[in-house]
Amino acid sequence: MKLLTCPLNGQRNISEFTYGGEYHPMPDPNTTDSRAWAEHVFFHDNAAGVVTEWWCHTASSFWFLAERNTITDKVIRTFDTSEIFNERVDFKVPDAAEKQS
Amino acid sequence: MTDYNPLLPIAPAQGNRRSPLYRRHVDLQAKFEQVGDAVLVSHYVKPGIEVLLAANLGLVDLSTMPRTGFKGAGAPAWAASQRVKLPKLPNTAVTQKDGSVVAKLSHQELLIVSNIMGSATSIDRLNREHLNREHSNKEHLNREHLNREHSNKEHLSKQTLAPQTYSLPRADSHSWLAVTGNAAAEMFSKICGVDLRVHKFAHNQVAQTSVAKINGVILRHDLATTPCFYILSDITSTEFLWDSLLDAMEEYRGAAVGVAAMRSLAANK
Amino acid sequence: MKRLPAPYGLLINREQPISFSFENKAYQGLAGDSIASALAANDQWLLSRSFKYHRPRGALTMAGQDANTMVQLPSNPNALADKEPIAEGLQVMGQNYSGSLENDRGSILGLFSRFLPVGFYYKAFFKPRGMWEKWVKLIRKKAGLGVINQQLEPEYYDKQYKFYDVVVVGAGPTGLQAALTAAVDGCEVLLVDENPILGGSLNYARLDTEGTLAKEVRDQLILEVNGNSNITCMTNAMVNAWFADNWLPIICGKRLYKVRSKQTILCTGALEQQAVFHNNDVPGVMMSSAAQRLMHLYGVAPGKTAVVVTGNDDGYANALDLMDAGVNVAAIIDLRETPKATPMIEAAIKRRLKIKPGYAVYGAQQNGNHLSAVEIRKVVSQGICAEVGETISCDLLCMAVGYTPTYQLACQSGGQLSYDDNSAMFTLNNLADDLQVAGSVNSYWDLGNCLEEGARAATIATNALGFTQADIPEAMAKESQSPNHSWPIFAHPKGKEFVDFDEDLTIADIINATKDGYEHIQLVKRYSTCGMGPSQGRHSALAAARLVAAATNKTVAETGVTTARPPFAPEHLGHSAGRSFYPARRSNMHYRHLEAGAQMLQAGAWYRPAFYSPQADYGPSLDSAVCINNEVNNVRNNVGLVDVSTLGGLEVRGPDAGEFLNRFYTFGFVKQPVGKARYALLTNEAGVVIDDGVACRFSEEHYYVTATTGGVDRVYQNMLKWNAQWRLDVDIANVTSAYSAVNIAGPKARQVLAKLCSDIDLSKEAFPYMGVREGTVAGIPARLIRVGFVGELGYEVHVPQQFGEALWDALMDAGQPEGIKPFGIEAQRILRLEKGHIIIGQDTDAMSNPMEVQMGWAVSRKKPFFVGGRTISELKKKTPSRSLVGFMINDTDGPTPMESHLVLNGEQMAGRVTSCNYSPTLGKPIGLAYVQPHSAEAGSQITIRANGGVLVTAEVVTLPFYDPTTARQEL
Amino acid sequence: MPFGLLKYGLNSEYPGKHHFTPATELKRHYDVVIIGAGGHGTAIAYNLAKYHGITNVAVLEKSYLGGGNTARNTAVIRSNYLTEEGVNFYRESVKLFNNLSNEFNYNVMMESRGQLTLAHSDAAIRSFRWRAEVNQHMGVRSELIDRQTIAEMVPNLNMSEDSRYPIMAGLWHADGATARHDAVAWGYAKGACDRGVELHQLTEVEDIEITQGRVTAVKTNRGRVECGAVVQAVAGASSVVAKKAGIALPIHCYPLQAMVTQPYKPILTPHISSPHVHVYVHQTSRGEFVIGGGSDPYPLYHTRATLDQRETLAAASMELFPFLAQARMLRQWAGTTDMTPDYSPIMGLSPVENYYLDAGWGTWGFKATPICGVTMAELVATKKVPDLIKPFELERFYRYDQINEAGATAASH
Repeated sequence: MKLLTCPLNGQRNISEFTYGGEYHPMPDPNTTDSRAWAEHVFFHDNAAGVVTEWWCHTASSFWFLAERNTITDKVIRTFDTSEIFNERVDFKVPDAAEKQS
Repeated sequence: MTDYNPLLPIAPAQGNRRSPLYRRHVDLQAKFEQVGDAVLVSHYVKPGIEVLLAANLGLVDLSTMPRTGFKGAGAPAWAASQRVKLPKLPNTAVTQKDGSVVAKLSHQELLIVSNIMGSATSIDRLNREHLNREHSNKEHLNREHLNREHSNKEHLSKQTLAPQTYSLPRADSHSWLAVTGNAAAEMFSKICGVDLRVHKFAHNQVAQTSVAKINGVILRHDLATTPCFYILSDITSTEFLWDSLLDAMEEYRGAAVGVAAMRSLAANK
Repeated sequence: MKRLPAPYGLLINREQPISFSFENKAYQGLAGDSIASALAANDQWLLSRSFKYHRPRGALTMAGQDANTMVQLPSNPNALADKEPIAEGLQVMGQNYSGSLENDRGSILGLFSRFLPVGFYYKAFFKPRGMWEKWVKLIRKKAGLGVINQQLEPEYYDKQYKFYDVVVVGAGPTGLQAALTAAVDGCEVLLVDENPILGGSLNYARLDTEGTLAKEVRDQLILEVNGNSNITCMTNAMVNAWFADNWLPIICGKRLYKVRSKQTILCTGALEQQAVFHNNDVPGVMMSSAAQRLMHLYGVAPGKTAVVVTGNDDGYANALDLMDAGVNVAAIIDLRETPKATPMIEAAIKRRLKIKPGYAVYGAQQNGNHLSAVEIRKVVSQGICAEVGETISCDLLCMAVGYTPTYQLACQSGGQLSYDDNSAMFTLNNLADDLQVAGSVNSYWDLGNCLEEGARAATIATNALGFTQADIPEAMAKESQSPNHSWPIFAHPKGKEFVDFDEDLTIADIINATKDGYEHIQLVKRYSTCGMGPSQGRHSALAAARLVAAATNKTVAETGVTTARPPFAPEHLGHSAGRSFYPARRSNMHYRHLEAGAQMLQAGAWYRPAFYSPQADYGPSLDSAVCINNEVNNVRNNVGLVDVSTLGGLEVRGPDAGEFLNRFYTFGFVKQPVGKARYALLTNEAGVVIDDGVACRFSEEHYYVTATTGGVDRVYQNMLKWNAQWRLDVDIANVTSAYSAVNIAGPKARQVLAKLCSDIDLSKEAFPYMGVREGTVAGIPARLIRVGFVGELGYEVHVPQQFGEALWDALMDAGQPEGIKPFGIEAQRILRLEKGHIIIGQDTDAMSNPMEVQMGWAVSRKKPFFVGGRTISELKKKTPSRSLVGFMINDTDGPTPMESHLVLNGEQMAGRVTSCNYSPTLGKPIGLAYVQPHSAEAGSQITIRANGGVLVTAEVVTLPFYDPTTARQEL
Repeated sequence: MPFGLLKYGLNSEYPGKHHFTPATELKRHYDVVIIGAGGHGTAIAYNLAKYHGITNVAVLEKSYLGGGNTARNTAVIRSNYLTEEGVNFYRESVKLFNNLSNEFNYNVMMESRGQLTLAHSDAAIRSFRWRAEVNQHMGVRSELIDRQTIAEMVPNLNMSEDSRYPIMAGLWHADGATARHDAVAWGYAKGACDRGVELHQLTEVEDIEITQGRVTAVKTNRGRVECGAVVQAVAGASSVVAKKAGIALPIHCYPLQAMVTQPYKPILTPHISSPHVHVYVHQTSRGEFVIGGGSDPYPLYHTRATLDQRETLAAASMELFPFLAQARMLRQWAGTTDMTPDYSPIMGLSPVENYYLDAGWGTWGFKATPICGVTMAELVATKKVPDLIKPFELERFYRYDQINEAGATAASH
């Protein structure tokens, strides 16, 4: 069984973790056009090669990110989410959104 | 609105607070005893041999004993301000003066369990301290809230007592079992994927992992020279875990024992 | 029972005879015997019948590497007779024959073999149309080997994790040396071998002309290994696969060990290969190593008169061993025209052994079911023999024509097996990290080389682990002499030269597969089933590759040798299954439900009361429908109590708590007043409804949010994942298990609660509908939520988990005068239906959006963002395709539709029923259904097809069915 | 002894003749290039040649004929799906399967032994009744059956009330079947090659040339080939190939594992499946038990086997048939599934002109092979999307329309 290194709990069998999907930045929900939004919601890069993805250590509910090669299943590295998400995210009300709803 | 702290144990006289394993113990003709505010199994039918059993492989239910948890950005600092000795690294623990054990589950989360004598006072103290803090904070905020509703402005300044510390109802969310004895690590290797052998998993080391397919926190906390592992896991699955452990223990002639046996082991230095 | 004198028979205990039976005939063997060795000692060589032609088969490898020895044991079909130990009273039977093992009527099929060409199934049996279904019935009768005992109660299988610095697989000379070197350098080493004793080939092979060296080396190495406390030895243990990151499943007894090694060294040795010639499968024809094992491990003489066919020195060593054991060696047939003179050959000459260089065994003859003679002929060119030859009588033919490496584990680690046509040697490349091969698996045969290889591999491992910083010696030079003969394959006009014993495949079958156009080695394998049998091509892959290469004018290297998937050896499913772990969650009131006669149902891992059947204990239980209706009526008229402890509970606390809920749920929460609850609907990014609950605001910065029993864990994980991105100042905790909860509902709920709750003003004014309070109930700290899921005055009471039973008792006790009764999930389903509340997962499906299920009101329009919000606004632009509505059936004579019955619009499917029950309160069937938008207005008639195709007309009505003015729940 | 076999016994020379195109050079131009010689690719070629007279066709396969998921699936054929679109589509496929051997003059060993899916919960019963109702309405043989009927149908099934998740009911699908998966691809390939289609194995498409939004050629490891149209039928690598044509797909590739035991005397007739314990079991006419279940927990293009899955499958199959403890597992393998958000395939037009998609085959590709051959060939030949596959077009995701088969695919394959 694969080993995965949780930034908090260290190296564990991969069965202790929950896969959380590909990491890709969310486009601005209030300005993105309909097709681009559909791609954000439904489509996947599904790359054959190194991808960045979400993982959660189930027992401690700790989320982190991993770089993994989807051809060899080799994990290049795992790291804390703060490396990418380092500040508070806020959404503002655009006129567009008002009209839509 | 009055506040009650769900973490304060009810006096055993009321007989309210019962371990999920209460019926299992009664079936095993357990002799109960009062330890501090908790009622728990002193021993089962053969008190004489329980120390020997426990030294080899014993299973003890400590679910009625005090334990608590705090998390949030402010938790470590607050606990320190309450004269709590903090572990440096996550997944390690420190034994306090009063015998209670403080484990760090993450940089912002603490798990605190009492000692088996039940003489640890700090848990009760911390719960009350935190309750008061939460209370005054709440009162203050509710006043603000009302003001805001009147003046119907969205963003009034909030002077909360930041950074935050939040309590966790560990005494109710998690059951607390102890596996004692020299065969403990070997037994665990049948139902847990983490290497808990004594030379690999130190006293006061913590592992958040899965045991018999349910999630739990394993804390090694020896009884003098006898290895001992606490398991804190989902309280609603306690009977399942208890049965799974006994099944895995059978091969090593392990058995359920009372807290008395633990104390004797803790005593012989 | 004849045995050779000690030291022959390493494994047997001559003092301990054991009786068993084979084919209902009594036999005696010795402790340590395998079934096959014990039978051989009794001169019983026939063990099984082959898969297709039912040919007689006997021991081939004596090492559990072939399917020839498959026998039927009670509750253990397809057992390998050369691996399974005998036991007192063990009853062994043959398999796959009609009549008797000696005279199998099925063997008649052999006569038709020429009518059963490769892939014959594809070529016939299907004309005229429909014929196949008839044929397949016959074929199924003939199918399979052993018989499964369907009454079997599985034995106690379990598992255990182990952790080592170095795991060495195979305890032959190389493995022993590797383990020693690693252990001396301080590693925790596990040395595993599938055999009962350490030593591997040292236990049976002849390495020198005197035949003493192997024993000396073995005794020395084993002495040191046993003396080293860093080494753990596991014998009778099979490393049955290699999985990512050196995760090794080891089967030993009834236990599966799951071993994590930091460094793995494979010293798995090599598998001897058969020569391919006419009747090469007759009992009495075996690998030279099999004969060696019989003599040295079991003290059994493999025959009286032997012929050895060889292409290497091992054949000569084998012949010398046979002579020493008193077996008459009639001749050594050496495929090589001019074998290079080696000490072993010179020794054979000195012993006056008859040697026939440049000869081949052209065919075997049998007397009854055993070998009686071989015909040998001069080899004129590759695979071609002279027209005439001579016949030598013998009852034993030993084959020593070469080996393939035991590559399986290495290849599972990603290694590639390649073959060099010139040297007839194999190599293994692209091995996984932290994995090495050493010894004959890596094509080293000389003992000295193997020992050095083992030490070298160990040093590489100890360096990698940081135990040493030694210089790694150069890899050994490849040996000049390969023991592999390049073409031990001789076609015969009568065929029956078996390439694959498991599947009864001959030379012609392989070649004809290529003639049919299946030229790629994988296609040959799949088309002919070569290598698909129980021994997974261990002895057929090389021969098949050689034949395909020749038939397609390629080299073996280009053709490639097929390698096997895990496991290495067929393994009982019981081993992989082990103990079954299905966690069970029980509410703190669980036993109170059982005592009250509850019928429990499963909700994920939870047990929940479906309904209570009070009479359950004495006399026949009431009909469930009656029980459920009584429970419903009692809630409507008096007061009922339901355990809702399984409901999810999440604490959301902190300055941004409201903001967080605003983003996560569809509704608005920032302005939710303290002391109030608000409905919380959850959609995913695709705008699909996935969960719901209520958010109770206990203070400015504290919400207690409920979630569905099945959904809460996923909801909690999603909350954390989103906030890992938003970084809001909020803390989220899953406290589901920390609270026991009940819903006390009914017109008399307040009356009952008031008796136990002195510190909360329960009056309508002070504690209105959708209010939340904290206080005590029966002295137990409690959170009270006034919700109306069942449509009556009701309070959810949440208390610390361990007080659940006490709370239940207190309320049941206090409510006695008011006639309080427990009610279960079934009654709750009806009550909520009467009230028109949907259940996520029952009334919604994987596509339901809020608009479809009339939840538009719960979707805030003023928020800049919430999960699923953007997609919902896209969905709003589309013309809706369906709508969830309430319906009522006024004609109560017809059948009551069931959940999932279809709504029809003429012949067209127009929707489906998601909930439907007879409503005791309204006295008619009511339900929820998806219908086409045009029939969604109240008053529309819809047609539902109920059981038996009966069409039922229903009227669409406005929800709720019951108490539209909500007077009762706001009482 | 069937007559069909006599010639093999009576001729002294083996009367075999090549079923497929012997290796030749690639031509400079083909009217149609089909990427992938699995069941789908060869079926499309076969239909183009036989029913549309289009024979200047090359089927390019990077490895060997039928070596991808065609070789790795567990050969289950069924049509008890949930949506109108799905049932229509698979129902037609099953019809075609029933006549395939005779259509080919090559036995694909179709065996209709039925499929029984087990319900262990109320929710499962609801969703099974839904499927049964929809199926019956559309002429597919599905019915909800009770415990007693199940016990009579499969006497050795563990019906114990005390098991952790007792069996409560079942969905019986009489049309459920299996076939020799390899033979399906071989039969199509043989029929296509007989009609002039070229099959090129060990020929990998490395790039796809597009000029003014129209596909014009493909570059392979054996040279460049111009083409009028391209069909990609490479389930398990759909995203990777489509990317070469600049097309993004809503697909995630997950390994799907299965295992097979040694042969035993037949004791199990229908195909048994339990979405709740995530396993399905059937016994082949060789006597082997084929055991499969859910996909791996995370995406991967590697087809390695894992111990976790083996443990899960073994434990689950023993929940249903405890005596399987004594059966020996012989082989464990994996395929790569194209999982789509709605568990339905992606077929038809693509953003690139004359570039056609046959993708998103998740765990339902084998059973759709014949109908894909018919419909995709019609599309390529007429440039009109057949009604049967219109619902499955890629564009549906841009319209936020989905055809949700989630409920009908779990561990039923």
